Amino acid sequence: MSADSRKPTGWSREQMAARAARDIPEGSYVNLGIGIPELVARFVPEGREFIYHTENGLLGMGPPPAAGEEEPELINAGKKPVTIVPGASFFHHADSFAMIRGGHIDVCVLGAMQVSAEGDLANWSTGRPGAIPAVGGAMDLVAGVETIFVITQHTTKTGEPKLVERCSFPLTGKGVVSRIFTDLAVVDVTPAGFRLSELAPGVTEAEVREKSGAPLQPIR
Amino acid sequence: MSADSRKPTGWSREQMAARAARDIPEGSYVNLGIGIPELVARFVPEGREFIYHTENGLLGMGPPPAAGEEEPELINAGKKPVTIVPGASFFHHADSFAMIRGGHIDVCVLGAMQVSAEGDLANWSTGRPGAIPAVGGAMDLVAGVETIFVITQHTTKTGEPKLVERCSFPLTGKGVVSRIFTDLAVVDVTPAGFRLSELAPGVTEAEVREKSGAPLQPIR
Amino acid sequence: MIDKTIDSAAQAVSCIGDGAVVMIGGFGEVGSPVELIHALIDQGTRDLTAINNNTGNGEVGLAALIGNGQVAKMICSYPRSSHSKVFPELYRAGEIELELVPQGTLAERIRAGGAGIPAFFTPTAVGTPLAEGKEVRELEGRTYVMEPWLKADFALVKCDSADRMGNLTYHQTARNFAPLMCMAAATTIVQACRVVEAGAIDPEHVVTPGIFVDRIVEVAEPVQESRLIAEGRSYP
Amino acid sequence: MIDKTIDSAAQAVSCIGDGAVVMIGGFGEVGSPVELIHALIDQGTRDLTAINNNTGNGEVGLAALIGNGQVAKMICSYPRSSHSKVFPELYRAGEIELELVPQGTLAERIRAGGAGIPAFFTPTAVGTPLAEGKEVRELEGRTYVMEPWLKADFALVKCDSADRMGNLTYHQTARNFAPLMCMAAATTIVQACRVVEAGAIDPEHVVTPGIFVDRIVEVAEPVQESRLIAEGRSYP
Repeated sequence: MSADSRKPTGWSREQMAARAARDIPEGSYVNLGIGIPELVARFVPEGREFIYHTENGLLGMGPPPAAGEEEPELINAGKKPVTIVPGASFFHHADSFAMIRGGHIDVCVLGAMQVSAEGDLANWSTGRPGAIPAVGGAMDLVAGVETIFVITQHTTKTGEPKLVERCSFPLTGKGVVSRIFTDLAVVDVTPAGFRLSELAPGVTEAEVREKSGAPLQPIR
Repeated sequence: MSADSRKPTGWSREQMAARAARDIPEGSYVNLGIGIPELVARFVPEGREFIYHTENGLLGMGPPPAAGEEEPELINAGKKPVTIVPGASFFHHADSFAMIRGGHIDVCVLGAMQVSAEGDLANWSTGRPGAIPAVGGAMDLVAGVETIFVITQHTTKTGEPKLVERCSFPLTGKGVVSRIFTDLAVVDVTPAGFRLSELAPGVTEAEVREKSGAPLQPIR
Repeated sequence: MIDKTIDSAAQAVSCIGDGAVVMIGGFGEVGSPVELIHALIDQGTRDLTAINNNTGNGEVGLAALIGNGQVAKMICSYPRSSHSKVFPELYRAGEIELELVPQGTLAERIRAGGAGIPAFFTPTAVGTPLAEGKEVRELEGRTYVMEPWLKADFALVKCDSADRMGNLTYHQTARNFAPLMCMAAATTIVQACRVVEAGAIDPEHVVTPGIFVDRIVEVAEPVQESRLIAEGRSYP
Repeated sequence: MIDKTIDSAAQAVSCIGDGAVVMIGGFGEVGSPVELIHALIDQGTRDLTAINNNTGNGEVGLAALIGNGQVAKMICSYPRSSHSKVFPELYRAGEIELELVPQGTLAERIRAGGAGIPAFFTPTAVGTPLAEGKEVRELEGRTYVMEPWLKADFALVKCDSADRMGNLTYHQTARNFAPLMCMAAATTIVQACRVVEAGAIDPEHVVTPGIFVDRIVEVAEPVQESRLIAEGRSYP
């Protein structure tokens, strides 16, 4: 299939989320960032059980409630209504971030504005004058969780690469990202920089390279 | 009454405890050390309510249970059976010492081996070779509680003064004691050193001075 | 007898004066003590430093307090919201100060304030602009930043049940920052959906022990911010 | 399906090897996981560093573990007891190392280990022999000592109810150090008086969330140390 084919190529948001979910081990404690990462919860692979943590004080978060079944005081970090599963627990913010900072959460899936070849993540501020900076729990998550996955479109809406040599936006954390799931590919962050791990259907290595702002090691 | 009278003079252990209880304000959160301080709980003055804290994780400690009514997992810091009052709560050790270190306990009543004229307290170790040092929560209490009362016999069993210029035993805390209740007197620790505040019945100022290892300012 | 209950929200907040540092419970609208905040608006107290995870929604509750010009400085982790223009406008106009703190560091700084820990080291924010100007130290081979405790003159929080001694329980994710703020404030003011007898809360289930609470007012049917916003309401 | 339950105490502690750092819950005998400790004695694991508030009573439980020569070092706040000669004798003979830590500092160091805080400042022990050799700093006009976190390879604790996910509740003052130790150990091993269905513990009443727990063994009728001691028992 050539790059100028009219057939749809790459992964949808849901497919990116499903692909990321496949890499989460059985029994993991998982925190999901706001946006596409939230979709990961819909794609727990058959036979696995994950426990979802939401930093506003809940372990054992379940899927969104049916319309009309929302509980006004039961929300996730994105301030959307959620449910609880059997075996859930509520706790305060210091205990919640003890779970994060103390290394107890196994996997965190976050969105990104930029990821550098060294695994630096920028996802909280453009740093532009007049922008309202808002960090939330992102810096705590990248500092405390062993495995940080990123789900993001490969480029910005205006076609700028999000995988870059060096982040131009203010950092969320240095050297924290291990794997990136984009609409085009799965990319690992290695000591030698980005490495292509998997291509989305219909996507060529050349296209991924062209749309990346840093070199990519080939698929092994 | 003269000093050589055969009438009993001074305060008993219970009277020392009752005298200390009179100086605890209504509504106080109170931690009681092991030994004579434990007796303070029996002498809450009419019309006052104190909340007793025990550092092993209970607020709202009540009196000892009747014989045969002991709960094996309901004990105080001295590891003796206790009861709870309505409005009690259980919590873990970090929360318990957050109450202490964070300045939330109003009054703590402790025993003493020595108290210095500057309010230094020694009550955990003789520092002698072969002694097993054991500090428990004493250093946390003196560092975190605003008002530290001491209840102690005025002298050791061998007649050595416990109120001294400088503690010879290892310190529990520096400049922490505000008032001392002994069998002979109530003594305040002031910027100018010890000051006599009250004499026990039948006790003379001369006797207290003679049994003290540091000068005492007279009663004002 | 110890009895921390007070008749009205107005009385409960009457001790808060101009220039006070005030922690306000809640994560977005969940757990927000809206009636206490509105009483503070009625009272007109000014030059406040407000500590909350966010900056309020719409033109009610915390957003209204800010919009009314009563807050000189916000300490928070996430001052953006889909339903509030109040803070962004004042911030861009330079009329309100912002101290941005990562959410976990904010929680831990408040807990430290309550626990008598003046400073601690954390890996959060190392290598980012939010660590700039802060002491950094290598410990056991990793770099950490030193963060100071955060204390307040007052805390305003919402709880589910309270007794006269100040023992509190919360409901679901409305717990969030409230137990920490109760610890870290010199005076903690609580609005409770229910005031119950001492002993009615199982001692094993108390979340905030009464020692951390000073004033309690019962607000049996608290408003929901999102409902007020949906109705187009603003305060006052 | 996540299921952290294990059939026997022997299996539960089988992962503990020589030289491990082991936190052991309990304040005196209250909360002490006696059956897990006895399984560790059966197993004969040596050169342990044990962290507990005390050093055990009589010749059962922790005192028996120490008496059996399995503990090279104790970290505790109060190694004296009216019912134990085991630790004092070994200590005077120079056969066991002691790190004495004030009780609140011990609790906070363990919590810090669990919460990812490598060090913090505390006023406790300033000006005393227990602050000697430690970094001291003046902050906001008061002197504080810096204390490091405390972590462990394993925690052994006793709880009241547990579910398969590892959510725990405790009974009365048996809670003490256990929730902190569960946080601070790489592997947390729990003996529960009751294993219940997931969801049987109200999410508002969970004290230790399951994320901090790895292995659970049901011990429906745990022994009481004081009863064993009154009967003149020793272990093994």
